Amino acid sequence: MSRTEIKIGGFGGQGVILAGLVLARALSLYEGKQAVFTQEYGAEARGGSSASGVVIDDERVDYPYPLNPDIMVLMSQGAMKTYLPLMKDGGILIIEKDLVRLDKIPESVGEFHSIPATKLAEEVLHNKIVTNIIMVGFIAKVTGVVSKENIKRSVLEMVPAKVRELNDRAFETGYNYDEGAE
Amino acid sequence: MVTEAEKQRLLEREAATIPRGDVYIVEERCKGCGLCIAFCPKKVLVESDRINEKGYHPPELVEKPPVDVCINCGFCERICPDFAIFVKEKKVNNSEQ
Amino acid sequence: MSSKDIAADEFLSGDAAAAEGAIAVGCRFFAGYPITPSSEVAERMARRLPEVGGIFIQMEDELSSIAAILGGSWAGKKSMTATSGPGFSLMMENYGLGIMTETPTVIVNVQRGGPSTGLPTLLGQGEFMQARFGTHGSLEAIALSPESPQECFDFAIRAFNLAERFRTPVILLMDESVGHLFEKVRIPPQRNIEAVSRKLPEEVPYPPFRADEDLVPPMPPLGDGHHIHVTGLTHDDEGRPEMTPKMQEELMGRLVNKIRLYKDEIMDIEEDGIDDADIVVVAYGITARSARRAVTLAREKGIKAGLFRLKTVWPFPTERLRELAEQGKKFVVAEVNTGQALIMVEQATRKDAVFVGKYGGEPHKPFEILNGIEEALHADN
Amino acid sequence: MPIIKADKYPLDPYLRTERLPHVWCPGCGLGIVLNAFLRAMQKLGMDPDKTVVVSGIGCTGRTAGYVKMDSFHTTHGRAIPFALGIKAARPDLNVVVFSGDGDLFSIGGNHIIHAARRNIDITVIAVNNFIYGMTGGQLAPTTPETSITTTSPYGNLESPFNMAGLMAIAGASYVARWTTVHARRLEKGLEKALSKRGFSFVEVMSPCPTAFGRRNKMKGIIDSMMYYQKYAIIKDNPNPLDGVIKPNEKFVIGEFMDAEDEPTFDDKLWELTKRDFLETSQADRAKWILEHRRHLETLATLIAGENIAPQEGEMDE
Repeated sequence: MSRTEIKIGGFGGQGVILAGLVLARALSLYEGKQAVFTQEYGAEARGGSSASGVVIDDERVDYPYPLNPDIMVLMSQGAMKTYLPLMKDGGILIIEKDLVRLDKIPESVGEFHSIPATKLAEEVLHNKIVTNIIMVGFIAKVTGVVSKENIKRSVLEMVPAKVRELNDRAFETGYNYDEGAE
Repeated sequence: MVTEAEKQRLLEREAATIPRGDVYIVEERCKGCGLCIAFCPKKVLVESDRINEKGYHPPELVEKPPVDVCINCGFCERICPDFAIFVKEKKVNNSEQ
Repeated sequence: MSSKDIAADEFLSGDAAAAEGAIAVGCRFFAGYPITPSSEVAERMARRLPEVGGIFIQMEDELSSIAAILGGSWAGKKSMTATSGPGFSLMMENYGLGIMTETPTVIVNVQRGGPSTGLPTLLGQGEFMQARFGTHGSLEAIALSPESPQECFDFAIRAFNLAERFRTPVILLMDESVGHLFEKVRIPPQRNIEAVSRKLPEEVPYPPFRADEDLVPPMPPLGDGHHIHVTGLTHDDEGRPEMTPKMQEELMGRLVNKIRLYKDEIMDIEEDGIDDADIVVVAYGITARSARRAVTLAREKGIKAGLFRLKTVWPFPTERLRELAEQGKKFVVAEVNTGQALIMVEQATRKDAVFVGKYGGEPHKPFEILNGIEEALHADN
Repeated sequence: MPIIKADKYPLDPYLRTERLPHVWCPGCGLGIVLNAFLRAMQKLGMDPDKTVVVSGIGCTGRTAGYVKMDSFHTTHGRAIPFALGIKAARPDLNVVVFSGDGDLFSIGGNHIIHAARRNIDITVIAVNNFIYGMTGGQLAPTTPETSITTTSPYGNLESPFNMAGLMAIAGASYVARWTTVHARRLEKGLEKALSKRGFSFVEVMSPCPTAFGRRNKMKGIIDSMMYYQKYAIIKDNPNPLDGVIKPNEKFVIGEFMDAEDEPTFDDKLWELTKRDFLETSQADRAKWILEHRRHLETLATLIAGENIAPQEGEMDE
């Protein structure tokens, strides 16, 4: 695999930082890749814009920030406006179905996926905090950028013991989400 | 109750053991501030006419009678800012007084 | 077998990696004051130091943080503080005390945009010159500039080793981007970590500033009857203040030369594709990663460009750059400030360089440096 | 009976005698304070090899240069954090900070209140001479209102710090104020401060005939010293709030705080490095931390002025 870039954008509190971190960590520690995780955030601790970037390569990653993401994950309307224009032609676009309004999928998008991660977190898992892990499961499934086993290992190692089971279920919810069902 | 005789004996013993001191000085350290002279409770020190190598007048003992003597109270060595003056106890008995 | 006996891979930020490197080399005393973007160093130390028998103190400000680590170092502990721009400015006076009193210690500065409060959460590289000339008076500085969490770990170790070897404060000059990005860090088994410790005197009492032939004095420990006197005043080898031009010459001469004479041992430069290069890109820290990409892009376009990366920014590789200039190479300097390494490069090469600067906030996009390379290619000099 | 010439002084073993006479002016109280400190050390049998003296900058800051111990003459205002670093790293050493009012309470003001708050086990000897002496007699944070200094030529407009009160309130375990005239009590006070566990603070009011006295109606050395004899009132357990000093008015000296011994900041730092402490529950750690700071209770009784009279109930069997 040559250089691959992933961008996850949303607002503070959605957990986009942790989502990027678990992904990059899995790639780096368990998949034998070179992976860099970077983050962007506003001054506000909650509610401001927030984004994480993952750059993957077989060799040493030089420039560590996504320039033209191959995989774009958008979890807010603000992030959509900021980041969508940066996407690489033919890339994979993933959106939070209820939070991102997209009149028309740009023609340059190679593959499109959507998931109501927030609603699933609230209705299936009764805890909004795992929205990001649902998204991580979904990203793993639809992009195949990381194996299920390795990304799950990364998630479960990164969350506190007492919420491990919840995160496990959240991950499975995202991983097994059937886009066609709705 | 303490008898008069006992009282007398005690007073005599006390007189016999009033401490007496010898006064020493590391003269080149003296800056002639005069604190030892001013604060000596028995006023046994005066400024001398001599000057040390820094040009200060170190203290000397009062010589002219009637004068009190050093009682080794050690206040001069505590009030001296220059680690110059100090006292050492001298043992005396009544007959020497 | 304990985890210390085998190499371990961890996915760490540059800040966390710097803390782990310090712990690995034996740092057991940290005093600091929170400031973005260096706070993660302190946070990591706060959690980790007690686990390894070390002391962490959050001080009331940066003035006291550096004073405390100087005290900690004299008390025999390998000591460190970490800060960012404004805090680094506040530390400058006692950085000078550390130089003057030959106190081994490590100061981490995770640079952000400035001056003043500037861009607390965003990148800057504005302390290149401050790391060298920030405190008053004459001195030689040692400053290391990592480009990745792995290097934050490795350079923290090296910073301590240089500090202990030369009895001087060493600056680990990071930047926000390197401090905040996460990458795999290979932590070697403890036995593979080279840890240098200060020379100790063999006699008691030993004068605290009486140097050996290498110009570095053994450092007497406290509490052993050395009765050392340590002062920021110009002093003789016993530490006695002696404020004369003659003593100043003697003392400064030794303090400066103990670094200058070992410049080659200290300097660490990465030269990538320099030999056949027409254009040499000089960069450090995060900017070097943009520059590396730019050099690759230039090579793809048939331009012979190479990367000259300052892993140690101080001492500065003046002689080597002059040699490259004499071979006819042209220079591009990229950094996130208004031209600081630029001054040193132009002075070394005795010619104008193409400057690709940014005022701060974000690292260079590779194409920005590529443009600089193309500009240099077409320049006359 | 002549005065006997000597070439040695009883405290010489504690002094770098080759550096004497010291730089301080004739009649300066600093030598008296140093003398009292060394006597207190001697009395307590403190090992000079295990004692570290740290000073800042200024006249008092030169003290470190005269003691035959491990000694540090640091930067202006930073003696306290430097000393804190030493004590935290080497709790087995006695660490004494010897510095002036300007160094400790102006440029270093932030550090001393935090050191007191943390209750680090160091002793601070703060010499208060009302003035910046070494730089030529400028206004200090302790200069009494109306005093003439080179930077308050029309009389000081500012109120000075009540240093002793401030320290007691900030968290010091032991606080006393004496003057150079009260040399014996000073010596005793220093003995107590040096043997106290926790942050101990002794303010010593000391004359600066050269830079302060001369401009403020103290004609000479003796006058400058007599000021303290004339105006000082010794009180038992004074209220720390009563430590305010006004020009040419009576002021209080004595022990403003003498809290019970308890684990100090450095004790706590080292406790934290013990595996069993780290592995205990957060609730147990919290309990331990809280058990070991009763300073506020002592302070409350002092401020209420009830510390001398027995509390109700204590009288009963």
